[in-house]
Amino acid sequence: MPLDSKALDTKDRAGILHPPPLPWNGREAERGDGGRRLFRPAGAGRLPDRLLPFALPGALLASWQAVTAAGFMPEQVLPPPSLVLRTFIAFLGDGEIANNLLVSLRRIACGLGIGVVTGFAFGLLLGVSRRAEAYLGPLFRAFAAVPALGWIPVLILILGIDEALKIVILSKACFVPMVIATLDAYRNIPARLREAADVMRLSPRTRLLKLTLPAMMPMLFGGLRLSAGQAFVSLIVVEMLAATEGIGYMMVWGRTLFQIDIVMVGMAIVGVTGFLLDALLRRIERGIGARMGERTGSHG
Amino acid sequence: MTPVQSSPAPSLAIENVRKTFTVETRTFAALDDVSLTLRHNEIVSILGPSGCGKSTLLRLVAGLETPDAGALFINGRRPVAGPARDCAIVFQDHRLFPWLTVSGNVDLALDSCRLAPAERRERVRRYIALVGLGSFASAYPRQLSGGMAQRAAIARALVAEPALLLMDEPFGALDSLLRTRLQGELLDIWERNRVTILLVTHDVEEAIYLSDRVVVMQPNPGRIRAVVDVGLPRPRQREETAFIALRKSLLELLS
Amino acid sequence: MTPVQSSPAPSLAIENVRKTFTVETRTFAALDDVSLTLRHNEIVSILGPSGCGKSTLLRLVAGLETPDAGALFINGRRPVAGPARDCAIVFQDHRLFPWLTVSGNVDLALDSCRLAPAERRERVRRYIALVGLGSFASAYPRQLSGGMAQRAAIARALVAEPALLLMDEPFGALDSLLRTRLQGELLDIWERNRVTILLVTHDVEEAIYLSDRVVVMQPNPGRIRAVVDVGLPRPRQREETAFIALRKSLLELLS
Amino acid sequence: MAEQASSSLPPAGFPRGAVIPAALVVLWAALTETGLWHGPLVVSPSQVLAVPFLDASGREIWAGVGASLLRLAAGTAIGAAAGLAAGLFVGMSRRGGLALSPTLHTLRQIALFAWIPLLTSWFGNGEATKLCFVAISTFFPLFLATEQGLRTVPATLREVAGVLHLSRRRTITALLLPAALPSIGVGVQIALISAWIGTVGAEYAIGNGRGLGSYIASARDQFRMDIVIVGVAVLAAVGAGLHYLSRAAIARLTPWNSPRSSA
Amino acid sequence: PLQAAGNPDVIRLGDVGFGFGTPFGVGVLAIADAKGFIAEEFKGSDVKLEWTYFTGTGPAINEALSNRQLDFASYGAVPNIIGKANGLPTILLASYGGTTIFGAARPDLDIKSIADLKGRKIAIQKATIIHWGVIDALKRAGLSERDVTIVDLKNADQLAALAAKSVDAAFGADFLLPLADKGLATIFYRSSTAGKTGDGFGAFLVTESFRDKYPEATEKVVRGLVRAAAWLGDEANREEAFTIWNRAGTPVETIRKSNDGGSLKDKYNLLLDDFFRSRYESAIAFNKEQKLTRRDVDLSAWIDPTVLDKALKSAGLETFWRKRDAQGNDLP
Ligand SMILES: Nc1ncnc2c1ncn2[C@@H]1O[C@H](COP(=O)(O)OP(=O)(O)OP(=O)(O)O)[C@@H](O)[C@H]1O
Ligand SMILES: Nc1ncnc2c1ncn2[C@@H]1O[C@H](COP(=O)(O)OP(=O)(O)OP(=O)(O)O)[C@@H](O)[C@H]1O
Ligand SMILES: [Mg+2]
Ligand SMILES: [Mg+2]
Repeated sequence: MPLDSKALDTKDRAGILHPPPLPWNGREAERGDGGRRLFRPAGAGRLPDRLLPFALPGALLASWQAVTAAGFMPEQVLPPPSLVLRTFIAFLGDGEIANNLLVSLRRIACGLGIGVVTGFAFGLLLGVSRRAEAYLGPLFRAFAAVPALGWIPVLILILGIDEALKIVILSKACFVPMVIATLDAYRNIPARLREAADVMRLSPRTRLLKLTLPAMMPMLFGGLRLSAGQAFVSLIVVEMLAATEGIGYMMVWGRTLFQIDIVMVGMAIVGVTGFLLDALLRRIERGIGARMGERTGSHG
Repeated sequence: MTPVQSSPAPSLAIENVRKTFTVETRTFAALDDVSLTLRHNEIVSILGPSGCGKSTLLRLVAGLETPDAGALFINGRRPVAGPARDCAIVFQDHRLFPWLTVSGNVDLALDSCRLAPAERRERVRRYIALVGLGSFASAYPRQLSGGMAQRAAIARALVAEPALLLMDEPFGALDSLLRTRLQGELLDIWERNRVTILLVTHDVEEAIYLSDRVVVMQPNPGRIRAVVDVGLPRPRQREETAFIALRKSLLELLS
Repeated sequence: MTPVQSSPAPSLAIENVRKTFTVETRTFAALDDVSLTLRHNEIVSILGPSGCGKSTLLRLVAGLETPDAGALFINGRRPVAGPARDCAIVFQDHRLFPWLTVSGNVDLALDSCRLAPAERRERVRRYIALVGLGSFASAYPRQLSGGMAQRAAIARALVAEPALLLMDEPFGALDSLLRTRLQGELLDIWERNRVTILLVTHDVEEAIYLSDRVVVMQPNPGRIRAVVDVGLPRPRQREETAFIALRKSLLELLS
Repeated sequence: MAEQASSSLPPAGFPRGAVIPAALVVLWAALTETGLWHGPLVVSPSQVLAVPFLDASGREIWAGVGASLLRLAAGTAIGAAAGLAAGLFVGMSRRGGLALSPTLHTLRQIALFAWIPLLTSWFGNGEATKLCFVAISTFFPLFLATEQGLRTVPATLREVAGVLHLSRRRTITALLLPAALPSIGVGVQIALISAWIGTVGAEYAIGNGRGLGSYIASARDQFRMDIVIVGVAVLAAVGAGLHYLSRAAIARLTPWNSPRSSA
Repeated sequence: PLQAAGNPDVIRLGDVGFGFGTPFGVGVLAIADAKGFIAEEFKGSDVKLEWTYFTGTGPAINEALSNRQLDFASYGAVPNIIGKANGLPTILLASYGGTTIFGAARPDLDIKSIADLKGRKIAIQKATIIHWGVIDALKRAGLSERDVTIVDLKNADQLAALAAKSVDAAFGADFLLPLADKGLATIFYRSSTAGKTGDGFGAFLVTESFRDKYPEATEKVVRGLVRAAAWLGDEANREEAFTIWNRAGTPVETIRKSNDGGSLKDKYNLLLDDFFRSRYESAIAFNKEQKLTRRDVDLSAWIDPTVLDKALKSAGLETFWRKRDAQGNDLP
């Protein structure tokens, strides 16, 4: 990136200063597209913005097709897109995907639910109480540093190889990012507003609902989305290591069978599912943001 | 003034307070040996150059800072930890919560009061109207002008009807008309609610018009240079000769 | 004043500008049909009640908002997109970057000027000293008092010596002594650098003391009620009868 | 307030964080040494302590940890630099963001370990795969955090940058990076843990070569619970160390974020 | 071309391995490595030998071959058929001998034979030769796959799952034996007692391109391997072989137990005879039946017996092993 280019022309600045998404974060955001319009370059003769997101995937797909068609790569290393698609359709047809996905999603839902709730509570505890942070903080960080992989040998002895193992490992995976995000979000609440709340002597409940939570929201949702991501990672790990069904298992199986098309189908499913999950969380985030505004707006 | 025997302890007592700050490696006294006593239902203004420690003094009273030396007493009780009850502050910057509307922000200050929901709504409405923001009750802080945000912050401080009101240049960003109106409203509230007010201002006229006593501070280190009794009967007239004379002598004290 | 033929286009031309905002579902005009022309090296003040659209007007000139109708021209050129060059603004809130010291913040404004490092350092030092923050050059914004932060913001706007200076209540949080001093400094700079100044204030005296013309605005919708020529020779005396008469008539216009 | 509570805590010098772990170890020792807790898989702390020094297989841990740390450093350097660059690019260039962001966000959703089968089939089971995997594991957290941080830069300050006509470089160094730094800080913490997990995970899953992951995997294969516990403990210790390091570095980088300093 | 007859700079050999730090193999190739049989063949030239022991087993070796990181490899039939079916250009040069498959059951259950597994949950690592061996054993005991629940677990997880009582039995190589010593399992099955056809099997193979480019080097490598196998076949070397294999981390005691009562010469018979072919045919059929491979593998085109024949001849070992018929009985 040309970080050192001298002065900005308006077009460049347009990019740098494109408006932030938070509803309360500043004047331009208010008008929806206004800020963008203000700084939007003329942009004639360039790829329309609407198509930009598809440019890169399109190019990748095209070169993938080209490389495989030309036979540069052996099929067991890079199967042609058509084969991946065929495998995908075949699996879709025989219910392989639906079954595996359902199993995986159920595990994620449980793990995410448990991990996020406990993680938030624990993070808040560490944030609010210095004493808790002093006693439990280091233990938590050590705990966080042991990946799902490390827990499997111990947990498998206690819990066996059934669902309980997977749920516990997934919960732990969601718990950790949630604690970190909660803690950091708590610490980043502006001191100015904290003082304002102090002098108003807000009750713990009001303080939580009106200051702590709203101020933490962006980072909290960052943490939530990270948790969902971590849940997926651990799901794959645990399904790869100790499972007989699920998308992760399907992918390891693809590797065992030396059929990269199955692996790729698995990756695509994991990717798309993750994307949808993330989109869902974003939507909830916006919804909560809006509702928070509404509620207080109609109040009083 | 309040008869002394009814509440023997002063509303606020500041005794030999000292507060130092460090910028880089340089340590200096923002406040040094400051003592001041406010009787109940008294209005005291603080005048002084920028950086002489006015806001710091208010923050100390509000319990947001701890003094390096000396002590502060509200109603004879030392504020043990953190902000005292029944004491509100208008900060120099408005500090509205960006995610709450004007009424949401004002409502917040009633959190520690036990009010019936209907009364609470009514109170919020009344104080928002008082500062002239009636039609902006459901606006978010970013949708307000500078003066409007300041007024919202004033409403937030007044709504809980505190016994001790700390105000840091509350009318600074307001036009003279509005300023005069709000000064009147403040005096009304003061008469009605028997509230003690400690007010920082840069406007000498405002200080004279509102207060029983005016404290003049000086910087480096922040100290009290003089405490001037206003002693004019209320309502005061800005064109009175006594008013103008006092204004002149205060301006001299300040330079 | 600047002879007209030397630069035929006015420094700033605002033509029939309209700006609306929506709060909840209510749409209202913050500015409606506002027209104003500033000659080169002219000082124009804007007076008006809180919420009448003064800051909005400045933001439009600075290119931070786009008008819903009408147009703005700086030196005859329409600001195409975003902020215009050679134009500085003092915001109503200080907007210092919290992670930079005072001198870091001031230095920032010299980014688009090509200056030798030594000269640049010297310039930053000079303007920080000008606003009386010499000993706080390496302090962070959170270590400043309200007035000090405002002064740092003024230094940031002045340091680049812009041709058009927009100031939104720059001296609002300052005590009268400092305010008077900085008004004097501003006039000095204005004489030296031939800068055009558009200034929002609530202080009628300040408006008269500084400006060639005073614009009085009214709210709902924000419009220009009157433009008053000051026409007093400089340096002006606040005690002059003409000054006091003007002050009186402006105050009447405002109410 | 929380700050006030700190005065009633044990003296500052006492490592309070060690209290609970120490208590747990004591309990573990008591249960195993007295034989109250026994079984073929139950080992005592003394057994575990002996592993890295007295046991021939156990001593492999030193080489393993060394190799893992080297791998971690190399992979993180690549991944973090790329993640930061991509995040900055996406966060600062609107069109760049449009072109790159959806793709990266979609790829980001591919759970880390899902890359392993693909990477091994592309790059084999050697160092290339592991480095690539560690790099991916740092790339995405840092990319996400940087982008997120840039999106939440206050609009008021963006306006200032606009009217000051800051150069691209200055806008980045004086506004965007510092404003995004708290978020990037969180990203770095997460990225480091993720990288460490990625490093050990890659070794564990791929198996070949030295490393803490292969060490644990081998121990498991041979049913050596004592060695497994040593491995997992080292895993945790290094992770905690990395976390402290990153936190300290971030605190140092954001002095304006420190609480109001009063002498 | 001219240099085709020359030697490559490096020859890369891969095998399945175990152990800490630098894993080591447990078959003929490991003996060839440890005793330097192949290196001897290249004495005087500056050919370097690179040995990799894969703890990731079958799939890992397939991947390494596909990435051209290996020239020779020795691994189980099931994964190597999977590789071939997916287009890996490999050539079978020799058998790698046999592997004993063990069955371990929870001690608290009454499992004494394969037949007792009916209705039980058993752990195996799927798509390995063990998988083949278990299905085969079930069939021979009159059970079908549907009579048991199969859980796909790796070695270490099998141990843990048994210990946690998540599964009733597990099948695997000799890594299961220490479990019995610790009292966590009882060994109820051992393929060597079930006749010759019960053991696992695999092959030593080379990439097509290597064989075509360096036919002489290929022959030398195979000769080294043959000499290693012959050395192993000498009962006098039995204990030394165990100590070599111990480098993979398996206690000598376990290795001894696992080879109890069997002759190493028979076990490590490298011939590509009818028995080998019938084993492979059976594995190919198994792979198709289990849907492990999508395409057919033509065994006769895959096997190249000429190199082994030449190597045996030049090593003077043509008669060391007896050819076997499809059932594993020695031919006259
Ligand atoms: N982003 C916005 N969204 C909605 N309304 C806005 C927005 N910005 C300004 N307004 C409204 O426009 C009107 C004019 O605001 P402006 O800030 O220009 O007032 P002002 O004259 O500067 O007042 P003050 O002296 O109090 O600073 C106000 O009613 C304000 O609520
Ligand atoms: N947190 C802090 N760290 C360091 N110095 C501080 C801090 N807070 C205030 N100061 C310093 O203390 C002195 C007094 O500040 P204070 O805010 O009380 O001034 P003030 O009288 O309110 O001025 P103004 O009228 O400009 O608001 C100033 O020099 C300021 O720089
Ligand atoms: Mg102040
Ligand atoms: Mg304004």
